[in-house]
Amino acid sequence: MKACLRVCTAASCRSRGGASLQHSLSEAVARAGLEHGLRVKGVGCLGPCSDGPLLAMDADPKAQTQLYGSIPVADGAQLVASLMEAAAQHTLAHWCPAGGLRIDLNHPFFQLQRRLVLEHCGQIDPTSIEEALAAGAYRQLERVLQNNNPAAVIEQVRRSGLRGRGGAGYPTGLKWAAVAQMPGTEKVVVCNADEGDPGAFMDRTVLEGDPHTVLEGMAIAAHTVGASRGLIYVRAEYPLAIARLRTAIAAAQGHGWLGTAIAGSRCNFDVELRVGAGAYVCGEETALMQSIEGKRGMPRPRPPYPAERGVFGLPTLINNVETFANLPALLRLGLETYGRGTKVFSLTGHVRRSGVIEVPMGTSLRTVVETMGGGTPAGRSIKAVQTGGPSGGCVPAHQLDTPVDYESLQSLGTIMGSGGMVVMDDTTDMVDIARFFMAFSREESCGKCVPCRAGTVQLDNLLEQILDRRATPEDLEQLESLCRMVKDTSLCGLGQGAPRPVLSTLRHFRDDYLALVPVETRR
Amino acid sequence: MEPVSPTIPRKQRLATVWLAGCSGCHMSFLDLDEWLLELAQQADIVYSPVACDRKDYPAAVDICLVEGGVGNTDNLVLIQQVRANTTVLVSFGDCAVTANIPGMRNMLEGADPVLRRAYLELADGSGQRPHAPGIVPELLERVLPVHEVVPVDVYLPGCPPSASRIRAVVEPLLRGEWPELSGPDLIRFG
Amino acid sequence: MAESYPELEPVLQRHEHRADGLIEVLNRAQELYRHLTPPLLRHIARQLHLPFSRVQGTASFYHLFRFSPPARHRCLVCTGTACHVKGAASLLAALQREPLNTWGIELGSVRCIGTCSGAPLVVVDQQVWNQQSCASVLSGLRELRP
Amino acid sequence: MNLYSLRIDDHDVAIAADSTVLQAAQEASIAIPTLCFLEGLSAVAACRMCLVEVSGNDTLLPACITPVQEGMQVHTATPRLQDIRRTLIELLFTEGNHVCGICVANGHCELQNLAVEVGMDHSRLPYRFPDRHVDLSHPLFGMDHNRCVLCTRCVRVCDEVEGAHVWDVGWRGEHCRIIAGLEEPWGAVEACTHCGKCVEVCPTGALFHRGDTTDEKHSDPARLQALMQARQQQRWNP
Repeated sequence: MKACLRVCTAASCRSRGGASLQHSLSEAVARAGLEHGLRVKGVGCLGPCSDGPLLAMDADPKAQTQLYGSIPVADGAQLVASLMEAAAQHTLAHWCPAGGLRIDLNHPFFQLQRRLVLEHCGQIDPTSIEEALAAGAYRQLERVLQNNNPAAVIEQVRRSGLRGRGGAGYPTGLKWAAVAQMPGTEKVVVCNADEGDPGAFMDRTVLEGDPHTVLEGMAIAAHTVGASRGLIYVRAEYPLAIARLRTAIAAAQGHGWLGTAIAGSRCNFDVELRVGAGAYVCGEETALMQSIEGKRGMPRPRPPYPAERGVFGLPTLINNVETFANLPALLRLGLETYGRGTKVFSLTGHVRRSGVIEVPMGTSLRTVVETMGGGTPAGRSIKAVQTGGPSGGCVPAHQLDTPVDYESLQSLGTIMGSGGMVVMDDTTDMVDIARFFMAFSREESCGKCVPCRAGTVQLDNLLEQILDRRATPEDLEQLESLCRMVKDTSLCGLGQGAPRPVLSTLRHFRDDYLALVPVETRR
Repeated sequence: MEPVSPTIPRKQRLATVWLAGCSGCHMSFLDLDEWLLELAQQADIVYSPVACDRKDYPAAVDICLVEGGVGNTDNLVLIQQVRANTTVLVSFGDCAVTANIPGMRNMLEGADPVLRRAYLELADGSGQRPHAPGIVPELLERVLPVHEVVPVDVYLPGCPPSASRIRAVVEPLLRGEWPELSGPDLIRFG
Repeated sequence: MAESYPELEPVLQRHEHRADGLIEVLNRAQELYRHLTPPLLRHIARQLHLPFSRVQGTASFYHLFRFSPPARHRCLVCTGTACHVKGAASLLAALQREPLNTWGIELGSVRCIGTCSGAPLVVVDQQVWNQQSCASVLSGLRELRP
Repeated sequence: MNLYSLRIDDHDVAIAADSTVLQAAQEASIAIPTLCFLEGLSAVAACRMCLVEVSGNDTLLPACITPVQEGMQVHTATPRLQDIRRTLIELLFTEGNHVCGICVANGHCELQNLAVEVGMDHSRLPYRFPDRHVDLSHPLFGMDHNRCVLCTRCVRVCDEVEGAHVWDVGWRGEHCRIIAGLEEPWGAVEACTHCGKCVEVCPTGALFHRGDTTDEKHSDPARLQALMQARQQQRWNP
């Protein structure tokens, strides 16, 4: 028998014992002398995190890949023995590890995905550049370097309609063109890996599962805009992603995919890692650049845009992890096949199957939440789906047929954001949710501009008052007008977005507020 | 709230109230000097610590100037009575409008720390907490500006508001008109 | 008297004693010395040629830098969105009522570590404990080395 | 010199192309309220008082850093802007402990003047009464954090003009405060040259001369402009 066991060792499964499972399986295989027939490797995210720890089995010859969840991690030897027995009796197709469960790969959770960014995530060993190379890593970079036609790359990115996946959704092609236009040879490419939205872990998944695709995207961008210096700013809360990136950067340097004269071309590009220190606002690009320069992460007004004056005063291209990870796929597939592209979401909250999925742009929320995620557990109904984190809003259940794209979500008073999607069932109090996000923004405000620093505090206090049933209808009016004021006057996206969870719940769930505010209140 | 009708020929019923404040606003009121005589012709002073000996707040008051923040249980009871029995409530001076100096005790967060600080920590020798239930009113946890307790109709800031500023408010009110307050002479704090 | 911090030299050199290395240096310093003391911050300021207030201002901006020594164990309740909708706020409140500090445990919170399928979760000494209740956290914490 | 012409409220203005909207407004004698801005220091656009509306642009722009453009139509005092400015001032008043009646800067305070200008006769938002401290460790000056509006003029003047960088902003969000040195008593910070520029530019009574009592602090930010002119252009106006 020849087979490979892929154990998910990304952060979620790791917290459920994924790494020890990998270890005990490898040990059992070695002790049984099966290394040549049975390979055990750790991989990035396999998808349905709620069923972790996850294990995938690719059995030769050409048997369908199987996925198993909830694997008891204690006894690798027993698992291997039962597997060998099943192989000997040719019952592998029906085998399932004792105590675990078999996950149907024909379920829409898998079938409705389109994996471009996550194509190799969960397939390859993210610590091995050889596996990444065998899966096609750096091939698009090589092609771009050989063709040496940056204008054509920009044109292709522009025509693909690719927009920034970090939240703001700025057209990537325009950004690249702006940096490419800047004179001079000293330019910087920055990868924003400061994924701070609570309930969002798409970028962590990419970095832990396939870091080379991000490095390749950055290098393609660097060649295209004429940059030689790369920086990845990653949040400190992601220790595994940091470790995987360090390994990947060193390996790419060793194999000549980063450094001087990449792939024999005249392109020089190297990447340096910068680790944050716990500041959500550093996901905002101007704050992030300040932080890279070793300063307080305080946003500054634009213009000048980073393309003109960014890190160290140099023209800077700044994109997020998922945006860079789109590049190799886009260039490999070409415009037509790439189509509208995809979006990676992390699906969590009151949903049966939570995890990371990648779906075609324009898939409806209902498809994602109900068909793929299986709806809410235990007979409750969905009340809302929250997208866009602390700068986003809630989509009510009756509008779940909305396609997931930038414009549709915006018209509902929320935003696509970076891709966190939190499902809320009918037990959820939307005022409590609004308060949760306002408390978050209050805590994460950098304190530079007055409306955000002082306004979020007043808004948070007002929401507390409402939740405590101490508010009057006038307080509700004040909440709404102060929300608009903070949104209109704050200096950066954090403050401008902070009122959105309140405004969106006021719009779609006003009854939740009114229930807490007595109609006839005399102070 | 409808403005006081200018057509009523009867004398206006005017009150002034002193809550948590230093009485400086009332001193400033007395600085109106000879205009006070004019005022007496246009209005009956029906309740005031400086111009009337009445102990209970009367009914049907047209205009009331409230000095001071709301800092203890007596203040709280009185301001509720004032609101219930007054047509135009004027928040009179910075303590009423912002809690101002009495409000500085709010930084200590609560009545108990304030009493401890005042009577024990800062006492020379043997300090003692005053205790006279039913005689000395209890402190509220925080001193609040009047408008955070009851609705206010006119704001007259200043520490204290000058006599001319007080007149600029009272005069139009007596005529049944709303005062127009703007500019440094009329609305500056401090 | 200037104290010496030889272990900090490699990271200072990697950043060529440039100001932009400040956060990297602070991260490393905290890793080495567990928290940031005034002498340590003065040393870093001098090495990077920065005013003291600039170093203090930057260090105090970021949540992860600390100016007092950590307790033996740290229990962080995740207060991200997914954990919140599954009751993180009441979990944190319940734990706050326990005398954890007398067990040598520092209680805190963290805003989402991105493994939301385990909500509500806590992070104890960098280990993630999934689907926790107050009772399960307490029983787990009792097992910790005192 | 390249000139742009623009319209601000009802005035046509022609001004050098590298000017800001605020400069253009000053040229036309239109007063846009400012607080963190001070001629002679870098502009940070943090207080948001100088936000203006520009025709064809949905977002409000801070006049202090927005460059003029040819044909720009600027509105500086629409009802929307007036309400925003009043709310900003209310946010500042309720955020600190601004007790004007006992303040050294009473009568000469930019915050107090702005409250009059925006028509704030009371705050619609509740006062927060934060617990803040007073630093009287310096032999010549004092710092009362209760009166600080975090405009950062002191930080900037000490860094950009004096070069001592005694001050910085510490912590974040609502916990932000101006710090000296390693958050030490001001008097213990050796970097301080005792020049007093921070006191001079402070818009409120937060930084003051130790001997001053109520109403006695008279700041003169214009002295900074004279100083900068002397330094940069070697021009004095004795």
